[in-house]
Amino acid sequence: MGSYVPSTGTQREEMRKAVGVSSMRELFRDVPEQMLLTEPLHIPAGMSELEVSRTMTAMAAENRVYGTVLRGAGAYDHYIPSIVKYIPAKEEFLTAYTPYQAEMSQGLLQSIFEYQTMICQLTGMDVSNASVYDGATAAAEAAAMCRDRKRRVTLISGAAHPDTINTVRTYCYGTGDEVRIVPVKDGKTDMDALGEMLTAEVSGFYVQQPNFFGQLEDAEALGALTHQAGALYIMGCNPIALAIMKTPRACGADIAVGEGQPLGLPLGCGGPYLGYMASTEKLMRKLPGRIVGETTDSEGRRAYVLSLQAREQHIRREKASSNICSNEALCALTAGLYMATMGPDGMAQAAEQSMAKAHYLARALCAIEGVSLAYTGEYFHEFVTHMPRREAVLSALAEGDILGGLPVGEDGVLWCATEKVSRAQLDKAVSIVKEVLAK
Amino acid sequence: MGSYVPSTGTQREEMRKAVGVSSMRELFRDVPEQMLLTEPLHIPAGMSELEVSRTMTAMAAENRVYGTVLRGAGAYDHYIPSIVKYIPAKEEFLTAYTPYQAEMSQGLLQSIFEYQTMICQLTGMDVSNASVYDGATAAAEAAAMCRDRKRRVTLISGAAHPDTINTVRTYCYGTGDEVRIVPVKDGKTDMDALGEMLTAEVSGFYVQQPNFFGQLEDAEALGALTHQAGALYIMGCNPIALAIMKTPRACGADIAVGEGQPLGLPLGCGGPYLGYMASTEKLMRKLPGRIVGETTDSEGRRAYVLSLQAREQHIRREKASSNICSNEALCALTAGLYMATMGPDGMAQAAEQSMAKAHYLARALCAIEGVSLAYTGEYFHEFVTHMPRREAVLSALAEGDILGGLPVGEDGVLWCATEKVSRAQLDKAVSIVKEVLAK
Amino acid sequence: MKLIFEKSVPGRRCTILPACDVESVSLPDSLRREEKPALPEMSETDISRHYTELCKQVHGVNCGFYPLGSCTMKYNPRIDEEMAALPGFAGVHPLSPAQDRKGMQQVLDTAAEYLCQITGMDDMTFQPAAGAHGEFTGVLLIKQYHDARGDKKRTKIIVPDSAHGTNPATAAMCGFDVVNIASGPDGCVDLDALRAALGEDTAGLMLTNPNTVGIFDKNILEITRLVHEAGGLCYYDGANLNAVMGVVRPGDMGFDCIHMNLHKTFATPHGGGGPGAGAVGCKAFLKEFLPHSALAEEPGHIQVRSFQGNFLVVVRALAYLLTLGKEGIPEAAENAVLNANYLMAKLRGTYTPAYDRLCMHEFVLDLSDLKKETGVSALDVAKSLIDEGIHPPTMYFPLIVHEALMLEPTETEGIETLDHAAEVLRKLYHKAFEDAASMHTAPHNMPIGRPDEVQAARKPVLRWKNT
Amino acid sequence: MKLIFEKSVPGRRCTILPACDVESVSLPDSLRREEKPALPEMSETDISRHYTELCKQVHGVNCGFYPLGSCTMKYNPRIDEEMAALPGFAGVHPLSPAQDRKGMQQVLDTAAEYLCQITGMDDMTFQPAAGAHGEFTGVLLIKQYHDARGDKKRTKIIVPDSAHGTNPATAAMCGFDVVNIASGPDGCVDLDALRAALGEDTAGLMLTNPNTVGIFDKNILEITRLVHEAGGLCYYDGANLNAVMGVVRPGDMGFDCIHMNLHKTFATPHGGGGPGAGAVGCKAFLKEFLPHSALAEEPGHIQVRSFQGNFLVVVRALAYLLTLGKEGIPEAAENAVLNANYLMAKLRGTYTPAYDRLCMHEFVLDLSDLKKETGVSALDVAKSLIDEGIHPPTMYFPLIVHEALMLEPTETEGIETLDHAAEVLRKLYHKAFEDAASMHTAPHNMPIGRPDEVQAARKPVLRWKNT
Repeated sequence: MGSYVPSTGTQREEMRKAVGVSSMRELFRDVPEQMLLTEPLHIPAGMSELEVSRTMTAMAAENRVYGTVLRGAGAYDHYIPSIVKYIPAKEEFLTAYTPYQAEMSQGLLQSIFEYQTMICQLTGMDVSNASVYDGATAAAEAAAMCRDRKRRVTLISGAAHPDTINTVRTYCYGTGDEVRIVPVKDGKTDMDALGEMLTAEVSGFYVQQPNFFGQLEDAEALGALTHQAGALYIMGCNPIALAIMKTPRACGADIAVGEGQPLGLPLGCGGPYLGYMASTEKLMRKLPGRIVGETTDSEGRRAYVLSLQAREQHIRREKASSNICSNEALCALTAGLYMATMGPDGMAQAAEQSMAKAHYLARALCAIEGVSLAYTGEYFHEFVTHMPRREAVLSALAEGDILGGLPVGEDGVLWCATEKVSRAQLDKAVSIVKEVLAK
Repeated sequence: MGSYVPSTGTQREEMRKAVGVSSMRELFRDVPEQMLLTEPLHIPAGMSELEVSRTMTAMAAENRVYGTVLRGAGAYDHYIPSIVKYIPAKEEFLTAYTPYQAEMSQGLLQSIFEYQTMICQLTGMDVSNASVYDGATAAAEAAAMCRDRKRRVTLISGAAHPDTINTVRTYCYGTGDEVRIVPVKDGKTDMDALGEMLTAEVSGFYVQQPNFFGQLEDAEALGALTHQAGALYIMGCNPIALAIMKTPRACGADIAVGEGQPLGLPLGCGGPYLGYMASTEKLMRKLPGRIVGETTDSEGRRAYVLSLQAREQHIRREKASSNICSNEALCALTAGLYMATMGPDGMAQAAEQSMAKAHYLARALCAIEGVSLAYTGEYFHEFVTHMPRREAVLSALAEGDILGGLPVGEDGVLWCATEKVSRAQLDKAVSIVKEVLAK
Repeated sequence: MKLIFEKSVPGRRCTILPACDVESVSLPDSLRREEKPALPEMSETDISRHYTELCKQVHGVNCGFYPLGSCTMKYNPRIDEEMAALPGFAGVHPLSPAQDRKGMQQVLDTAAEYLCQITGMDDMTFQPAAGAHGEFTGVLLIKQYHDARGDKKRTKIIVPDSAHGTNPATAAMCGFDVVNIASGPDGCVDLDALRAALGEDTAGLMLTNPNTVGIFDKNILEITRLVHEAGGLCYYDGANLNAVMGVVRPGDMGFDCIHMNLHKTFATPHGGGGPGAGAVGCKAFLKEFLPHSALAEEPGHIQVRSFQGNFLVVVRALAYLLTLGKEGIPEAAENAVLNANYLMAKLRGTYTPAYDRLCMHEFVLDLSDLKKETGVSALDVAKSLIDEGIHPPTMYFPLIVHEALMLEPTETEGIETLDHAAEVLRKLYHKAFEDAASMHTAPHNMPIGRPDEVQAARKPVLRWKNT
Repeated sequence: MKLIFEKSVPGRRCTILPACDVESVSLPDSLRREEKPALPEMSETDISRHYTELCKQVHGVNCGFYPLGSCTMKYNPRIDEEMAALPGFAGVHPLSPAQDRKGMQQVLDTAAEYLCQITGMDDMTFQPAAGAHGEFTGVLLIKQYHDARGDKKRTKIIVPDSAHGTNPATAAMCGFDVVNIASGPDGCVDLDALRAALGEDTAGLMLTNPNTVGIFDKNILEITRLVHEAGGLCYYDGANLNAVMGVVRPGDMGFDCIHMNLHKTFATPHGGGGPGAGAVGCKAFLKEFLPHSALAEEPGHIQVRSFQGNFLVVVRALAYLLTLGKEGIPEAAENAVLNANYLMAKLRGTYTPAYDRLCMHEFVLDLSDLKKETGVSALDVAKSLIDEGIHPPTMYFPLIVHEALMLEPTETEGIETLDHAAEVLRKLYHKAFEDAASMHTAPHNMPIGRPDEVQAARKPVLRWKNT
């Protein structure tokens, strides 16, 4: 019933005549007769907008939105400023295609150039691309950047996000390259094991900071070790943490990547998210995907264009380093907008408060009999506890409108806190846990 | 804590020096010392955006949003197309002032010109203004338009909305004019009584169509009677009904007014709403408020301006017919957008379905023992029933996520149905009523 | 650009509603309209593009500088919009049972409490839909007060000649005769003129303070004392409250009632002309005269519109009030005054302030000399600003200043914006001597040049017709 | 216009977060960054105006005509945005327990079911984030299939020379050698060339049908039969699915797997380059090779990104699918084809179609003659369109046509838009003979003229630096 075709019956007739076909079906005369569908698709009849709204709203109501979210594990519930929700919905930004025509797209191009600059400021790196799909694919693309003819093995920390490990493995399966997982010791990358695994065939090593268990890695030492072996060093960093945390550049990273979702994107059942990628100037021409560059027009006015396209698939075809074409431009615009709205101080506030609240929660939970931290290292806004009666605890929290941490391992729970959670909400969560465990 | 002042401390110092005052307080040196506040306001400290969001969201959660609304009585729950919600939120439209500077406001002016035209199409009248506050003030302003030196008495049907009656009464209290209420008979304006009340001092008569009880008045006959007495005839019409109902013009109205809320505006706890006003060409220069007119610029290009300003308060001051200045421009834009999105057929569909559903509901309710229609006349999408155990019935409906009709009189309930309510929702409401009354 | 009607195509439509799921019912023939209304027939693509095109021909304060004097065009925060769109506010029927509207009452009560604190009043109504509507309500309080006391002789309202046009118009709508009194040379109330106007027939005084030339009337306590002494009441036109909120309170100046433009002082958007909200506050002795809603509450009160006013505008204003709080409110006022004085300081030496002294939140330039010397009028300068992307100031108001341009930058502008505006204005000043001709026909870079307003008024075309 | 960094003022800020309500904790010095990142410091007014200014320099399909060939720029409905913003979708954690995500599963299952019906496939994944990502996933299905059978000799993927650049790039990313085969004079697959390329080393074929010149390859059943006979699999590049959805199904053409660009065919917005969604469908025998998510499901599968893909894009696509339904889907395809043929018919006689015959949803013009006669290139015509408010067609693609302009109007354009575009294009054709010079430097009315791309590539400036 619904239709976005503006032409009326009369107009279609007029057009059909101008084209010179006797029916709409004749337009498909090139299609072999036996392939044409002879009966309607087995899907329901179209709906009016009111019905679509009813149907989809009913589906959304089958999902549960928690008042308090204490789960992270790759998707983080930070506060999104109102203006950050509003601006990317402007239909100029929303409904444009990739800015191939610079003259008609300066606004988009400039927004990406600004995003690239902010990613550089945040990571300390020299160059950023215009985004890739998410943090996991950013890691996989970074691993590909490191490989050369001789060095084909990628090392990845076992303390990275499982989705990241699996994605890197999949990309390497594609090219036929090998991935080796560096073991984890007390919740962090096993430095000794890494040292042994850094052979001459290793092209790069990827570590996540903070890692999947929330632990802060000794990133500088890992980097030094990697470089000693002649391999490149890739860090996957939480961008909120970067507001206060040592930059990947300062830790020696050659490539910095990460999941940009915390920068103003909603949880959204997992996507769209945003992969950010930045590198040293040396690796600039190996960066995959779109990059916006500044130049001038014939009158000397500052202008922005899609640059360094010689690397890309539409020019290089099978010789391109990546096939990426569409990226997450609107998410990059959103992330840039988020960073501008928060500013350096607001970002630091978000980071510090997330960290403070996670530590508050950890202390309070660990004061309960039977609950203790699984690892001893420094952590940012996530941590793992041993948790007796885990299922009962998480169910009780859910009843209290709280999404508890993610079950990991045999008796572990991976908790997360952000600036969005108030002390009162944390106290409530703790008292629920206490109550369950007191039973 | 929250602030929208961009100046930093350093900048304020710089500005203060340029101005040549020694402190911020010195800026207020004209204010007599004893009046200056010496302690902070007794209101809470400012909040960050996150806290404001939390606080206001908590207040909103104290209101109840019903899945099914069967109450109208001046505020109608029609379906609002998605694009109608989106476009008026564009900050160009949203944050502009009255379009005094035509060259910088053609978009706004054109949108109002289009709205005026649509109101004329809908009502059959010659001219529309750019809106007044709501339906009740539109009625009051219309009554004022009718008065001249000799004719100072306004008649208003007792079957009009009580808020309208009270507002007209208040405006007349202001000018010292008299209002007389025409009695109601079987839910409609008492034609005989009207005939008697139409004396030589009567300036105008206002009738609401459909009236407060949902009944359709014999509007043509009322108009003829009014005109016979030399008075002007004002009709207050539901704009959705007008998609299918005889126009005020065809009923002989000199002025057509009404509440524009059904044209795409949310219930919103009662406002902002929209008063529309249209009249015959003869009364054009008596129409209050802004009116947009078409003209040309020096190059002959079509242009729109605020026109006929000689009637308005900023020119006429105490001789102006109304003091209205700000109106409901954005609501007028929304209403125009709604009418364009629905189109003539969509508007008719909304009207016909609302009517059909109200009749379906009425039939089903009246099939229940003890429930019957209070009035016998034709009705559009509202009707009054006698309802035993009224409070129990409405409570049971509320428990079922249904806002039942409005209690009126001793045992009456004023019901309303719109196209937004499905048959299943109506059936559920009826079965709840049945169940309560069966007990 | 084309009108929406000129883009309409017979038979084209959006598909918004489903087929009817109950038996259809027809209006009797005598009540049916003969032909369907000639509304536009559009696809959603058409609609989207049409309104996007329109919106590109509009300048809002969130898009650029808008120093429109007396209109307090401050930045309209996004969070306020988000809050007003919450289903718990936007989706609630005004006549749902009170227990279903507790949040609505909280909003109204909280906003009333804060605004009473800010104005020094004791009670507040949010029923008036706009500033002028608030004036109407406020003056009706005065009328009811005298009427209730049986004091029938008070038929006059005093209004300074510098007042907004709404003041005298309002007094007239309330059945009062208007007594205009001339301003003194400093733009303030001439006490002698006031004394001369006061008498047994004085119902009240309507006053803006700071006044419309941007000056705080030092004699305010004397003024209100004189009015009260004569048995009248004092009405405060809150249009300029942004200059003094949190610094000094109208209630402490001696005013008995006040309206506020929530859409100016409290940052709710103007929407191209409305909706606004004209909250009215009063001292305790006037409380009984505040308007009520016929259906929702007890009868016997005045009522100025349906239900309880432009509620969603109050939501926005409350979000703003919560944000600023006790420190933010005076901070806003101080910076509004600082910004106005800074901009005036930057222009002094080029332009002539109508009153060359410290101003409050706005100031008036007098361009008579420039006009005499170059022929370039205040209008020409205003129209030339349009080409520079700056919304013109208020022109030719107040009436007591000739060739007036009235600038109100508000506190939400940064120094860069003020510096830029000053630079542009100075540039135009010099251009007036060099190329007056091009300024007479400005603007040049907009979709239209100056429209012919005389033609518009003489041969009114107020609607599109299919020709 | 200024960069956001050039508008930054030290110390300026928005007030988004409250003070911390728990004890603060510090990072150990060894982990702290030395100085804070040099991000912009802005007020909300600054931010609002900056992005509004930016947005005025962007052209989206909802704002105007965008006939960008191979990109299917159809109108993006507003209701789809409203549905994607519902808290029940936007506010849900991807790793919340399955019973809390039943609605999410319903969306994925329903969309999968409908898309399987439309494509003739048996199963579907929504993990790929974009078209090229879908190709990658699809070709990995082929790779896994051969690997699982121990068939190690299949190292080659056949790709026509008219293919999108992503096809060969994808094959390479999956470790295959690319065999390019030349197209026939009609732009279709040359069956002899295909036969010559096929062999024991053939892993599969990647094909778009209709192809990139907008023609449906009549021999499609023979093509897929030949590939299957040689032991390879057939991959359908769904970029052009809009031409045939509901009319003919890739599954019935003999394809084994397919990707779809939900952000083209199913009306989800492109967002200036993304996010898209590249759903991949396959026949039942490939189902076991579809990607999974490491955390959410059983391990041992490939995974192409985190979680379950760009879910909110799938929400939009499902809203669109529900709207169109079984009649609307073929109606869209038919009208896309009708519009393309109509526009081509309007241009024939002025411009030269590269293939002068009935086209599908897009067509290619060959401007070689115009260039020879006037010096005006496809690029010049494209850039001149910008000044007319029309987004240029795809230029210089496919590579097999010289001076190519590839136009795809889509079904959401009305005849008025097509007539207007044809008129503009004809006008430009004639202008090429009269004023070629001005076309060489077009556009003239935009914020910038043609940018120097060579300089951009030679001396890359990829970020702002405070100088």
